Amino acid sequence: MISVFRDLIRYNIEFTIGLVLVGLVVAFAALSFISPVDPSLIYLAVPDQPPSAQHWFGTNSRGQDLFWQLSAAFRNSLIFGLTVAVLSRIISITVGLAAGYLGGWVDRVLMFINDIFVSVPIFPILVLFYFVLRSDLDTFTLALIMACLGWPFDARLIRSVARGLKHREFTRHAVFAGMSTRKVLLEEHLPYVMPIVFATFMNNMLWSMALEVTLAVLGFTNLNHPTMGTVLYWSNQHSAIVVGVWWWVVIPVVLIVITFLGLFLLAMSMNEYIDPRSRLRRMGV
Amino acid sequence: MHRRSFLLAGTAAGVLTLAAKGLAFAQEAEGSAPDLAEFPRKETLIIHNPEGVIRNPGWFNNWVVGAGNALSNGLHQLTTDTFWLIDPDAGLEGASENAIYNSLADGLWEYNEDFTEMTVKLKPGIYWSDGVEFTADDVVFTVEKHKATPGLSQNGAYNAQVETVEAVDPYTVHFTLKGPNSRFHTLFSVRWTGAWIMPKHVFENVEDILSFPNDPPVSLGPYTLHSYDPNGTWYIWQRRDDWERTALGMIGEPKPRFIIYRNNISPDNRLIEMRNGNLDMVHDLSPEATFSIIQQDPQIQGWFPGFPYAHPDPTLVMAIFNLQKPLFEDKRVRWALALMLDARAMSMASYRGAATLSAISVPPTGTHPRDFHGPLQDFLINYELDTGSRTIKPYDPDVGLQIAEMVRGQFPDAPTDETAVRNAFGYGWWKQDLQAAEELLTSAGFSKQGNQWMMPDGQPFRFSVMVPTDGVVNRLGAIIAQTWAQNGIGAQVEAASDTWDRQRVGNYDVNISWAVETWGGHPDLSFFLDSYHSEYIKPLGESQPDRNWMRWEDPRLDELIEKIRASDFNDPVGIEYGHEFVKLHLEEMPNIPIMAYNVFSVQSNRYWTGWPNIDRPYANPVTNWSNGRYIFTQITPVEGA
Amino acid sequence: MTRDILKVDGLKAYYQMNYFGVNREVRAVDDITMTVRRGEVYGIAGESSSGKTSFIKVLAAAVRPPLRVVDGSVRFGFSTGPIDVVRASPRELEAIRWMSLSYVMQGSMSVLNPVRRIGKTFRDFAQRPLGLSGRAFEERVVEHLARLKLPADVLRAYPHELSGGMRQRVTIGLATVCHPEFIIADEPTTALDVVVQKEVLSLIREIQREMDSSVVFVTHDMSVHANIADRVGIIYAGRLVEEGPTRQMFFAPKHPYTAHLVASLPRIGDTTQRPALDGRPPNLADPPRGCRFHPRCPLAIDKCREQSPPLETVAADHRTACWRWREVTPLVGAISPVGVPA
Amino acid sequence: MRAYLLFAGKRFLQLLAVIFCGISATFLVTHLSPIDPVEQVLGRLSARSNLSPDAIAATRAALTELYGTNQPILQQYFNFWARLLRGDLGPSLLAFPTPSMDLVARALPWTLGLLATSTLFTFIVGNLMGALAGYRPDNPFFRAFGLLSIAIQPIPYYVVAFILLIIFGYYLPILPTNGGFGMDVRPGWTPQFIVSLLQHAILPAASLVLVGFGGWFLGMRALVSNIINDDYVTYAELAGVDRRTVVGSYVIRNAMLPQLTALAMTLGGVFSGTIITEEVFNYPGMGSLLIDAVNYGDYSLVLAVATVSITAVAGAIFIVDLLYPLLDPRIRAE
Repeated sequence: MISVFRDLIRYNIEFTIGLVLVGLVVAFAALSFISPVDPSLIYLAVPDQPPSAQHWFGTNSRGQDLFWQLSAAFRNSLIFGLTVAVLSRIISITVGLAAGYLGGWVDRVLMFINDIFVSVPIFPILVLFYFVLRSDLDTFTLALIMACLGWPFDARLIRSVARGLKHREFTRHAVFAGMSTRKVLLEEHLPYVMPIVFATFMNNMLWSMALEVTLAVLGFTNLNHPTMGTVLYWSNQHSAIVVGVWWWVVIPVVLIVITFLGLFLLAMSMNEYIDPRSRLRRMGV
Repeated sequence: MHRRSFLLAGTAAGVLTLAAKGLAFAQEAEGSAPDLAEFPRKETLIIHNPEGVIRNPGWFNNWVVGAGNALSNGLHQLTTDTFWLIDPDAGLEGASENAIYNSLADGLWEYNEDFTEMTVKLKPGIYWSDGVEFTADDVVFTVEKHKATPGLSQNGAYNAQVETVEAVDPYTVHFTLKGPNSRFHTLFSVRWTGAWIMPKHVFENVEDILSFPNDPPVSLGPYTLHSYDPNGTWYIWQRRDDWERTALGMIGEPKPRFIIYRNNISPDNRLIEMRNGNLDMVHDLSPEATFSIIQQDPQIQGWFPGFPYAHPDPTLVMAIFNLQKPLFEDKRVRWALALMLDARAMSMASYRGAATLSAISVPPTGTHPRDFHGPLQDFLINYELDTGSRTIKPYDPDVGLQIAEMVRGQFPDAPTDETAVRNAFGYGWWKQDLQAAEELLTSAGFSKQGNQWMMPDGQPFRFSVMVPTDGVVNRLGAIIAQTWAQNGIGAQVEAASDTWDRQRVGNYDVNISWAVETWGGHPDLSFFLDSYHSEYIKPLGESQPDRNWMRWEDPRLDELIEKIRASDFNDPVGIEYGHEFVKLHLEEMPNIPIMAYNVFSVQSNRYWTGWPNIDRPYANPVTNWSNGRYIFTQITPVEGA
Repeated sequence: MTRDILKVDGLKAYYQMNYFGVNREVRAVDDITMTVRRGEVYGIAGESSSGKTSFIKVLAAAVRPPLRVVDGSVRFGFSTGPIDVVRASPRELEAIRWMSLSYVMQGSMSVLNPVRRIGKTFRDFAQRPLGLSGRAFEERVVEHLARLKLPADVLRAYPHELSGGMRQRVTIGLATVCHPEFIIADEPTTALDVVVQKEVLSLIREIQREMDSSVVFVTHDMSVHANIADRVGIIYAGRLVEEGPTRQMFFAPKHPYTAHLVASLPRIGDTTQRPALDGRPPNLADPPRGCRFHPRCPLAIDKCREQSPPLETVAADHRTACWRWREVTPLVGAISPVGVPA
Repeated sequence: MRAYLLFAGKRFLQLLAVIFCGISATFLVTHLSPIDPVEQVLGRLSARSNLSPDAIAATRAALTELYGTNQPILQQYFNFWARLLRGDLGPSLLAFPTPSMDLVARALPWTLGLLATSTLFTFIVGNLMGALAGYRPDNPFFRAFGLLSIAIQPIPYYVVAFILLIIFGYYLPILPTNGGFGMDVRPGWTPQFIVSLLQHAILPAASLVLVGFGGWFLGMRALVSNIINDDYVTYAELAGVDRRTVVGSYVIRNAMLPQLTALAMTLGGVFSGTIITEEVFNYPGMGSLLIDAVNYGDYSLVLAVATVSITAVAGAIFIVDLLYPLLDPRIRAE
């Protein structure tokens, strides 16, 4: 995996750019840990101040310093994305490897379920959960729900790889050597699917964070929990653009675009890496 | 290749035909939409209806409960009518008395001495838009049809209150009630939806009223339906040629020949559309939006000529304690929480200073300052509170003036004249007095560990503050919770989209909402007070009828309510009872009254002028629930516009 | 009209890659000069990545970046007129493709469009050059397939519905249906089992005789050359190291590398252990100075390390590029290791 | 052919399973909801008039009877299926007594129109351009295009739509940002109406296209840049096979296959994107309908929207799945 990253950084400019962008955002979000202000408090600063030396990103109509507000918001969003990604990875890797390796009826059943999940439009379902849970739909519950919806594509992908691996020499050896299925999957196959897992991880974060933004802007999440989405929600509530508090919309949007672009580049270049032909084309020979 | 594109084309065709079918559907939905050229601006008034998309635009039968969301698309303002209307503001000089208009009725209600019968005289010469005369038979039909049909809006009301109703003669209706009820007439006194009278000659032939769309509606008002959007985003109404033959017409000529109600306009778009001259009346904007549009366009006005612009609605925003939770059973605790709050912070946070504060449980709006806030000012100034270790005078009569000073920097047009300030910013509120609060809590057996207050049972004093997901009330709740939290109370703000349901079943600790709503123009408090009677109180989990959300129970309160019930609506003693109520409330502090629900409704003088405002408060400018219909008789087109 | 149909002169074709500053140049074909005569089958042998595939790519005018021809010429003397495919315009190439110059590509499995019926593929490939329409074309193809012992209904089949052998015959059919003057066959028999191999080889031979076309036949498998080629050229590290009539190449190789290739052929009744050629072919990005074979050559001397040997004629039709070709003797049947420097 | 029918049959069973599970789950979830439609309606009624408490009590009794919300849930579930099979999902509560299905039927064409046109457009154009870009990797125009789509593609639907809304709604108000057609035209196949219809569709469609396009473009470009190195393509080119045939029947034809699968797999997401976009631009489709239904606690409408969405998406995927074997003989053979 490490060597993979080295190659990518050496030969793949997109990956490098992605790394830089994501790095920037992560660093920015990390600042929130040393934030001098509690992002949940309002009217601590003079409202509607444009960006200045004192308030780098200005202040919003709720009297919050946007720099620290956004820093916290992005931390929360990233954490959210990570949570969903990790949880759904667990599902998709288990399902993918199991289906691919065991094959037979296990595979058929799993993939059948998989197809059901694939063909369900997720946004209405999420709205539905909100409709029922309302205020009980806190961030973690949401993450959990999304994790349960966000695994099928990647499970399918991992399965196809696992299938390939199944017929490789080392698998047979491992099996003859009397390795348990679990062992085979974890110790022999996992390393091979790691790059895919990484790529899908990024994609999954893109997906879940995008949905979070949407739900939040519609007011369907915990609004007192600063995230990319809730920041935009409040700026809409205060009609920020029309009253000329443009920085309250423009800055978050720019940051959001940076985040998503970065993640996407990472995922994309990793995908390319996984496909050997395009990799070779890049590295020559 | 070609096979694929063929297949895709196939699907495309399929879908498009589907879409076409849908449009055909929309078409069938009778959309003879207007060509705006037909509507010269100086004859056309364009009003913003705060609703979203109206999902059953072709539904005009507003007697069915929950019938569609077309509640303020002009239908009830322009085509329906009932006996009286009580104005939330002062009402028109001459046309109304005590803000009471006789609309279909020719005079006030006449009760017998024990309030078990009510007689109503009707104005002769009122005609439905299809030329049929309006008579007592329509009233009798309406009441009886409602009693017989569950699912009609007043079915419950009539069944609960009306024994019999008969038409003494074409212009006289006589009600026999099931019990004494001195406020029965209020059922026919409009707030938003009143007991509208049905056109007998139309509805008597209808098989199932609950599924009868009533399109186009036969109108009892001066306007009839011209056309509407099959997708439910606008309605156009046209003045009747015989508008004089309607109750409103008898009060004055409605000037606009056409009135367009437009809904589903996002807050941002409202501002843009009004600036572009495509809206004359906007129901509400965010405070920020109001400030910026008034800056950008001198023709646009609010209720006050300068800051704070917004119109104080006759609803009183308050922190409602859930009195059935042990957390708040001790009134000293409730008072302590009140004294911890900082009126200035609340005003700034919620309304950027544009709030009209009220320390008492009567909204500082309409004619109430005249009847309550003014007269009670001295009482409040001298009001004494025993903190357990000393007595203090918690009231600060000048907080309004202080806020006016604070905002004058940003808004030079804020008033300076004292009475003007009091009317705009309120007559005063409680001083933030943390020390007194601590004393009260301590005397209530609370103790402070570090910066956290502990209840007598040793548990930390924690609760959630429920607020809606947006708007000024949300902002207010946020700052309230924050202030309490900063003073050692474990208060957590909780933005919920279903606050209304949850306050109904008592699923909250503290709820920022309003448990007080009044006529606004009339001193009678029965509007909300009658429902405070203990006979209606339900246990937590069960649905509490409006509006005693805190489930406040007190024998003195019941006594007072019964006295009010026994007195006539217009009996001046009502004001005294009102004062009694205010004092009782202060003693108990079952909820913390904070400010009027100020609505930033603005009007443009670009094409029409003569809007109501603080100097000429003849009507409430909000476009949905108020009696805005009288505005149409007062405005005039702007020359040369 | 001369007896040579193809003259390759000082041909240099390099892979030139530039990836974010990383510049690399792989000399896949480095100064090759040779000729192919009318009606002959010229075999090209060499280990994988010796550059032989790149070489014939150039011959087939299939040069695609990053491969570039940096120098030299590849002149065909077709009946329709001479042409240098290195410099010819795309239009000129169009004109000769398939009509005069056709190509049997490596790997029959993958050269056929998996989602296209064989018949359509034939139409795509041959209709234009043959200039025949519908019916006539149909007959022509069917008749040609018959010659390849293929039933007419393969035309309605998809590649995956055919066996490996059939598919290979189809590709050969594709390459030969227009009776081209010159056929380039790249490993047409690899990955076929021996029986099918034989079939295919004789098939190519047959067709070549019937149509009196010339064939350049590439394979690393010397035994195949033994069966089919008139002359054989050996490519090592991008260079033609030896070329000559098949018999001579087998029985009197004049280049140690050839000797080894030949030696590596199994022979019935022969049980002697042969010294395997140790080392790997040089990295063409920076080939060794002097003779490119010297690192692996048992006969290598200092001279070999300094100067690269030219191709010199050692017998009629027989050229080799080795300073010590006289010392080279067939390894076959050798008892004692030979060529130990005195 | 038999193989194909078998395949189709299997897929169809899957379709039914998806629909059944999806809808049942939806039903369960909605009915676990604490929201009582009667209270919803009462709330709206009493909030807007001064009904006396006993009047409210009487009304509640009447409505509970009317809405049949007092039945046991299993009972309601069976009734629900019974009604569903008759295409009736009960009266909407936010537009009582209009049947929920009428509302959905009114909204669906808008969504489908938007969804279908934008998806087809992005899919066809995106793939075509992607193919050309992959076929001509050095063409500067396509390179620029690649970068552009890389930059836009990852941005969430909502944000893209939101950006468009701000630009064209406020800074550069040249396009309608609200509703399905102008209020000054009458619906019908008149030119003015169609023009207005298209104008109002531009921004919603644009936001969908902007986001959707990149995926197809990049995916196709990658696929093609691999496929052009496949032997059968090189070979065809060597044989001087006509360019258009090579690009069409050899390159794109083969690259289409994975893309078609991708289409099937992304339809659900695209649908979500569509309803999000509708919400942003107040487009009179399923999206805004769903949001309203949620905000009004109108669960029969929520149920109707969800049901139709699930069925529609599953159906679309089913159709795409059926197309696949027609394009790939290898599947057909199996």
